[in-house]
Amino acid sequence: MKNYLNEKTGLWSWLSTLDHKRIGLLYLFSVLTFFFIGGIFALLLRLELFTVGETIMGPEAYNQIMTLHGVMMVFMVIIPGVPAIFGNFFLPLQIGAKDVAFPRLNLLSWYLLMTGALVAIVSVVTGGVDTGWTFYTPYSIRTDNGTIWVVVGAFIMGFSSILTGLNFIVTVHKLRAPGMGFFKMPLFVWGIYSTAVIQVLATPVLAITLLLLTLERMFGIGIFDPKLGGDPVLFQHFFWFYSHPAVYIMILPAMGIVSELMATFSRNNIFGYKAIAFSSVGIALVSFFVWGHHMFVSGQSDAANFLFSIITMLVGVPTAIKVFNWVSTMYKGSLSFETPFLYALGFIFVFLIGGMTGIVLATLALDVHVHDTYYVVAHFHYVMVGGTLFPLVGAIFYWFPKMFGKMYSELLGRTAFALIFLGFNVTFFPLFFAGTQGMPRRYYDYIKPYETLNQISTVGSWLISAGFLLVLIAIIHSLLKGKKAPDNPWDGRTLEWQTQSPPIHENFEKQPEVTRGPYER
Amino acid sequence: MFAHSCMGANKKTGTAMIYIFIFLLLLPLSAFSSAFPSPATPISTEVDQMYYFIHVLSLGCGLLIVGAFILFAVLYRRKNNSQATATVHHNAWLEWTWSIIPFFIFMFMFAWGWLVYDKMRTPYKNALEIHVYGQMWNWDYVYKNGRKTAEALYVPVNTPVKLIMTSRDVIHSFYVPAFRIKQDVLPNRYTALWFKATRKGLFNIFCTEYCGTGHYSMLSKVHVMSLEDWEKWISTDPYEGLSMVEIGQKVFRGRCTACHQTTTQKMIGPGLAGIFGSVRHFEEQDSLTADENYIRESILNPSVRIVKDFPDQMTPFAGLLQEEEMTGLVEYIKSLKPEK
Amino acid sequence: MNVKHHAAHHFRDASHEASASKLGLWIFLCTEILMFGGLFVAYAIYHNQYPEIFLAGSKFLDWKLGSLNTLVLLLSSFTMALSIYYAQKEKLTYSTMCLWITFLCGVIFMVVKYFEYSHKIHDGLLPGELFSHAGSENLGLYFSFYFSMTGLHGSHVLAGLALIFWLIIRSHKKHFGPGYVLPLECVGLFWHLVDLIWIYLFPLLYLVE
Amino acid sequence: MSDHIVPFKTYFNVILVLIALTVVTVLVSLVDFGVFNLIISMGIATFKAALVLMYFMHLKYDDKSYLVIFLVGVFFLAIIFLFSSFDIITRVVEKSVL
Repeated sequence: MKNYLNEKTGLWSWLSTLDHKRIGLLYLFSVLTFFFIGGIFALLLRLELFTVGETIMGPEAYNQIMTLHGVMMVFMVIIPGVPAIFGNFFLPLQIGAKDVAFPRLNLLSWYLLMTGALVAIVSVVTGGVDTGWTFYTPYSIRTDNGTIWVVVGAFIMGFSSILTGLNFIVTVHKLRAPGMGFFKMPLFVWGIYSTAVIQVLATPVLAITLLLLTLERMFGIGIFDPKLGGDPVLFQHFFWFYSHPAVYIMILPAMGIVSELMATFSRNNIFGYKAIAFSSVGIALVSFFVWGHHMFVSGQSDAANFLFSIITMLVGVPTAIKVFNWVSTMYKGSLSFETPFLYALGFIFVFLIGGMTGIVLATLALDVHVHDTYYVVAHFHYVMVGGTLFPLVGAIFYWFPKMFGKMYSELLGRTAFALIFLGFNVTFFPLFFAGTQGMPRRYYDYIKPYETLNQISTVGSWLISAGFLLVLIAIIHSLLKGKKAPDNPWDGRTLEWQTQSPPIHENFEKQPEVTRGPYER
Repeated sequence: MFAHSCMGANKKTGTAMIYIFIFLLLLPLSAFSSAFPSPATPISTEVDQMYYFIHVLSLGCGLLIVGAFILFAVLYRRKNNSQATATVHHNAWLEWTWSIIPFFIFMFMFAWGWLVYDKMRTPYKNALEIHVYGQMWNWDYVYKNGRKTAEALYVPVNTPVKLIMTSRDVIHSFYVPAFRIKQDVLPNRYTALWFKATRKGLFNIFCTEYCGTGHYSMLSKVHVMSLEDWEKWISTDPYEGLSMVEIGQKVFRGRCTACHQTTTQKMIGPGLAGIFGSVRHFEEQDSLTADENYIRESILNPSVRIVKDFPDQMTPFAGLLQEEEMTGLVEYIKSLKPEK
Repeated sequence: MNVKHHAAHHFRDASHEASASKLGLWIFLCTEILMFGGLFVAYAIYHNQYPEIFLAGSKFLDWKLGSLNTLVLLLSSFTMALSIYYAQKEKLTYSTMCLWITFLCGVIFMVVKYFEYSHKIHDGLLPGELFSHAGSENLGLYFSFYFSMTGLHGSHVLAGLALIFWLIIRSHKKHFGPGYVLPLECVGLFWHLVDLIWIYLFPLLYLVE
Repeated sequence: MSDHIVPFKTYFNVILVLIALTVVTVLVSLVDFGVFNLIISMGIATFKAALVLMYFMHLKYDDKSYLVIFLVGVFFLAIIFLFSSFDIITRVVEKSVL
């Protein structure tokens, strides 16, 4: 049976494809590879922190691995992550289009990501980089190692994100199926659309900041270097103007996936469709006004702290609305606990803890105590690993039948989830207490009182990596030996379930007509 | 139909999931009490009260929401394939309530946070002003009467203190967990911190802004003592009646332990035992035996000669050490012998 | 003769493709504005903090060359717009000629920039710590802004020239006509934006009071 | 859209006005109005930019959403500038006491 996978074969057909579905799989392959490399770095870090004093490596090696873990996970895994893999694959399918608006631009975005990643990885052999993924000046100007490679790498990867965002905005505006108004679009498309708006508006400022940092390192232009009159806090303003909206680039598409999973596995129309749609856009817009909460103790004025703290509290409200609506979707539903749904429930539990600790960090007096401690590390892993990776893995299992035409094994899927969920909480929950006790982050070594908490956390990191390994095994197992998947295994209501799995190159035999809401039964 | 065949597995996994969630809910309760270093300033107790409030409130709301979805998970398990599902999918009243309530909770938290923060940031009148200098990987302190110290920040109890801080190279951050205060220390600029210690004792100082290889070892202590002891300490010459080697040891313990050990074991910098008289090999220059001038020069201006396979990371101490301290250090390093 | 352009397979027709491409291009222009804007914001902040450095620095700039460059770029914008006008009127030779004039103006702009840069490098008016001009205290900060802003702008002018040259080739092959001017419009929009940025750069850098 | 043809005369008038305004900008800069200099030169530059946008870039004749996209970009620039300079202006400058 002809479909987009067996239509053309050979490496060149993949490397020069213009089909949004194949580009989605190219991203899936590269993002998962970067994820596992980043994960190994995380394991090394946790291993080093197992005991006081030197365990397996020296301070320079630890700082470089800490930076690489940060750079790879942020710029190569979670920012491209859900928008590039599932946005590329399922945005056209869910709005009934044949392809994204600019297919060539789409392929260019993938090559930009890979070039940027390659350039960033070259830094390992040219002296390594140990500035942390935030590149704060003047330290990032002072060290004479490979930092410039990572900065240029991130600069290139930024354009991959801009072009993907641009592509998706035009696709949503111009290529929707006839009859699909804005309020008949699935919530995943709303999530991808509001993420694209952030990608387009925030990433250029990162581009100029990293360009200035490169010029700073090459010619010492002194815009961010205090020795020449520059202001390092201004670098932080520019950096966080991008990096806070960037965390919403990471979470909004994942929230879109959770809306899909909730609706499909509760066999229920989503509760409060408009509320969820408007909160996605609301979060996207308010996220541009809150970056200062990363700089409460960085020498920012108290008046600016007042302003940023109050606006950050506003961002919490739409997030809370979404969680309440998801839980209400389960009310009077008919719930079946396949693996994707477990990831959605796991997301809600973990994101609740992440969200509430976020409120703690937005409160001025509390942030002074826990800023740059392990409380923050635990917080952002709860909202990034829990908030983005759980739905990403959930989406891999949810859309696996549609993408590859094969079913995964439910047993492997569920055990992998249990391992990941347990391992995640055992790894990161103790770190909240290390943080409130005052253990600073990015520390190669710590004083005795923090030892037991770190040991529990390291044991947890072995559990969670076993879980993610099991996910990989589940994927490979079902790619090879999976049973033939029906076109609509979960009785989903959105358009992608109405075409064959895996879909043909043109996605739909005939252009679908949209007459009802995305999740109406 | 595929969905039907996995019906059996549904019940077992549904209940298994519930046990996992409940276990994880008990996790926070168990380790709640030992959450904070015991408070040592009036502000700390206020900050702790706020912590307990927000964490208990979050736990309450968390239990409500997680409880709700566990309840739904149990009640609305899929029993058969044609189960009727909800007809109501929108309730404006409900949407408003769960927008307004979080809004007010968050605004309340913001207001409370701002009030305590404002109290934290308003300067005490006639506070004892002390200068704090951060440099790559140690802190040192200068008092108004010119008294310099590096091994600890000596502070009288129950007296307001104002720290005026600046950095000699990159951004550091002065953090005393017991006082719940933190402030970045920026080059070319002064930032300030205020506290009034109400308990005597030694409290850790950490650097919390990443500043390079020795970021983790940039530790120091706040030594809170009674007013009389402090007055006696501030007026006495720190090195009175000490031999040259003892002076050197005092200076070493204040400034050099971040990177150097007194054994032969390498840390960030080389171990200093048995250095004096040994032959040192350098990246560029030809090697020489370590004598007093070499030790003096590599303390005052280390980047002149870099020992093979060591990074050029040591910050110069030129202008920071008095003559007495300098000679003391040299004597102390000469006295370090490798353990047999 | 109305040249037939077939729209890509996933668009309904040529006008659907045109509106999608223009929407995409305007979003790209918005990102360009945000990127240049970052530099303008940094300029504004440092101008307020160190007005004397910026005043002294701008004295070294030759405002006559600056205004010549502004006129050259305005003219190139004019001829770019005309090339679309003539293509729509099906006067294809005029359209190609206008493209050549736009290209030439762009080259003149870059040549003037080359002279300005070599003059400054020769005088030691370099950015940041490289500043080594005798007889004046460190104006490195001003020249960091001068070189980064005009450098980034110059790189965009070069990119514009390459695109215009590609248009000239296609114009010679008679690809454009009343029914199809999309590439002309898209490159035109980009070129006008480059001119727009110079309109702001000129007073900010050259005519500082 | 490509069907709307802007008459040659309009283009010609626009380029004349632009050149005239450039000359005015240069002349204004020679006279010292103090702080007004910046406001005047930015005002003229914005007017010239508006001319290029409206006529050369066809914003006057095209779909208004393009104008909205352009203004959103400028709006977020203003946000960076306002919030960052608000922080810089309201900073309390500490002094050394030694």
